[in-house]
This record gives sequence, C-alpha cells and structure tokens, in this order.
Amino acid sequence: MGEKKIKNIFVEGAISSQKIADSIQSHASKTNIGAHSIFLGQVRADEKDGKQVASIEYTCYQDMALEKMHEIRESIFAKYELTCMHVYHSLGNVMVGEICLFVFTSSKHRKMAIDACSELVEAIKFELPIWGKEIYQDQTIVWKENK
Amino acid sequence: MGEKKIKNIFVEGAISSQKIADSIQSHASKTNIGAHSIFLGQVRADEKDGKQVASIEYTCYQDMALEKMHEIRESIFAKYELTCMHVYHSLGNVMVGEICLFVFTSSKHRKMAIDACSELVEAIKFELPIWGKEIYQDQTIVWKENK
Amino acid sequence: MAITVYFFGSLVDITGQSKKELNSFSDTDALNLLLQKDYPTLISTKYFIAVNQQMIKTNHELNNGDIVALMPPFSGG
Amino acid sequence: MAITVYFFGSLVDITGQSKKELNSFSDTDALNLLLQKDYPTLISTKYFIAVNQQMIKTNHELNNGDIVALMPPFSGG
Repeated sequence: MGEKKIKNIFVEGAISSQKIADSIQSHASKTNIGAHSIFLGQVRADEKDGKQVASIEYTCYQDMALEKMHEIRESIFAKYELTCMHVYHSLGNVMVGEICLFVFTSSKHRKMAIDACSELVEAIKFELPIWGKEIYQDQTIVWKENK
Repeated sequence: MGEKKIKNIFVEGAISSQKIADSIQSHASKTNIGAHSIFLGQVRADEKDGKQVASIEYTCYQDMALEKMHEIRESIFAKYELTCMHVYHSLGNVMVGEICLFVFTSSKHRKMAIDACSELVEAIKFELPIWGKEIYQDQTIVWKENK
Repeated sequence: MAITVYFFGSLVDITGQSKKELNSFSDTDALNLLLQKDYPTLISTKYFIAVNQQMIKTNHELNNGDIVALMPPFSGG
Repeated sequence: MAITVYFFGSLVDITGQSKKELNSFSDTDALNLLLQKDYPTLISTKYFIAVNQQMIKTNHELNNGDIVALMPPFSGG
C-alpha cells in the first residue's frame, strides 16, 4: 500500500506525431527490444444528419482511471514478456484528424508486443472511465459510446 | 499487365523515427481514419558464444520481393477495409537499436487496422525474399533465419 | 461529513453539475431514488455507479465521507 | 542466350558469387546437380529455387533466357 507508482496517462489536447517519434527514438538504447507495436486513435469526421464532427472533447474520472490503468498495466506485464509499455490519452478538445490515444508496447519478439498492444487497447476503451463528446460543426453535441 | 503500379518498399539503411512521425502526420488530413496500427522491427543485440550482434546487413531479391509485396498488398486490401497501408524495409547495414521494418495500416475502426498489420508482418517475414546477416562485434557473421 | 456525488459525461448535462454534496444516505438505492426524483431524465439513462472508485452492481451501504460516482458507458480512445 | 543463376544470402558466401551465366540446361534438376558438384557445401544447405521469380517445388523445364534464383530461408524484418 502506498508503494505503487501511479503513472499519469493523460495529456491536455492532441498527441503530436513528434511526441510519438520521440518516444520511439528513446527506445533505441534498449537493445534487447526486437519489436514495437503501436496503436493510435485518431478523431474521425463522422457524419450524422448531414453534419460533420469537428472535434471530440474528452473528460475522465481521473483518480479512478489512473487506478484502473495501474491494474491493467500490472496484469498485462504479468501476462506478456514486455520490455516497455506506454499509454497516453488526450483530455479536453481534440480536432478531427488529430491523435487522441497512443498505446506503445515493446518486446524481444513480435507476438508478445502485438498481442499486448491489442489487449491494452480493448481494456482502455472498455475499462477506463473516460468520455468523449462529439462536437459537430454547428456546435451540437453527441456523447460517444464505445462498441 | 503493365498497368499495376509496383511500389518500392526498400530504403537504404535504418528507418528514422522522423520518417515514422512524418508518415503519421501525413494522415491527419484523412478524416475517415479512426485507427492506426504500426509495427516496428528493431535490431536486437543478441548474444552468441559471449559475442554481441553489432548490426544486421540486409540484402534482397528486389524484383521478386516487390512483385510478391504487390500480391500481399492486394490480398490484404481485399480482406480488410483499410484506408491506407505502408511498408518500409531496410537494405544494407542497420545498427543495433535502429529500426529495420515499418508497417503502417489505417482504417475506420481499430480491429481492421490491427488485424491487417499483424497479418502483414507475418507475410513480410515469411514470404519476402530478404536475408539478414548478423554481424558480430568481432566481425564474425551469422545468417539469420526467421521463426 | 456528507456524501459527495460526482456526475460524468452526459450526466453532467442532465443534472447541470459535476459534483453535489448530499446529507448522509443509508445506501446507494436510496441515493439513486432521490437523484432520479430530482432529475427524471436519469430514469431513461444508462449509467453505472461507483463507490470510492469501486464499481458496484447491487445496492451498497453508504457511510459519511463516501464518494459516489454516476458514470454513463465509457467512450475513451 | 544462356541461363542466368542468382545466388542469395548465405549462398553468396558458399559460391563466392551472386550471379553466374550458364549454358542452357534441360531442367532445374540438371542445373542443381551441376551446382552441387561445383559447390559441394550446397548439398547440406537448405535452399529454395525460383524460376523467373516463381518458386518451384518440383523439377522445372528451363529455356534460354530463364532466370533461376537459389534462395536460403528468408530472414527479413
């Protein structure tokens, strides 16, 4: 109790491609890594009644989300032989075409990295208390629901 | 015949994190994309008889590899609803810690992007005539074989 | 100390607030009933309840100082 | 026009060359036998044969101008 280190996964606004590049580059010194698997969520210009999504505004129950993410992280590390695992999720407004989720796993071999990344994405979508509000070009809103 | 466009997947030397960032960034304007899946192969410092790999030198049967990659690309596009698919593989010398393979798929929904990327990686490893020669720190060599 | 109730996602729009302090309640069913009386739209809305960050599926006893969260289905990522 | 034979991967080390022009051969079995006679290490080496970029699994007729490739197991990625 109190020993565990809760990492923050939330970043304000969109995740830049430069942040992703920097994260990849920082793994060049870990020479036991043979495979990286990356998932990126990008805000889509969905249409509804002839109107288009302009952005998504993300909010979360931060304490609970970080606690839950900590549990997910531990269980993924227990299940897969990973060298590294990084998760970043946007809060606030993210425009269409911008990146809102960045999941990054690394392992000695490809199968571990790929399977862990895929399982992480599902857990993030269905187990973390995060909500996305689609804001249309005419300022009307629709609350998202994950499928 | 003669109509099909054979894309070159080969790049000389390592694939830079900047190239990966630029590739991600260039998809910001494709606003029907909701998910990107990326696989990166990184050269590992494997050990053998107390010696460490310093680099891998890649060669290929280029005409056959590009023809085969074209077939793989067509079959993946036929099987998965993808918006984009990009593959880059290094030729020549790639140092330990550097990226030698970059596979990038994008789709409206995550499952298509993830499954297509994973299937592409397997096809690239087992169906493309590419050979990696591990060069150890003492200049001895071992030819790789994929498992 | 009272019970703190947090509203998230669409529930903020429905209740017009993200946080509410309430006098002590015996359990989550009693709390939920009061909230549905105050905000009838909640009755036709799908949401989960967490007490002190733990999701609950059945009625749950409440004590002073407890934090209750009302959460619609998640939609991160 | 003769048959062009390409060697790849470890076969370059074994044969000391990456390309060889040979007089016409009736089929790949005959070609393969000659190569194994010239480079006995090939006998204990695993490799595949492609004719004009198509992998072949059984003996295959050869014509002048054909391109034959000897390829050890792939190891890209």
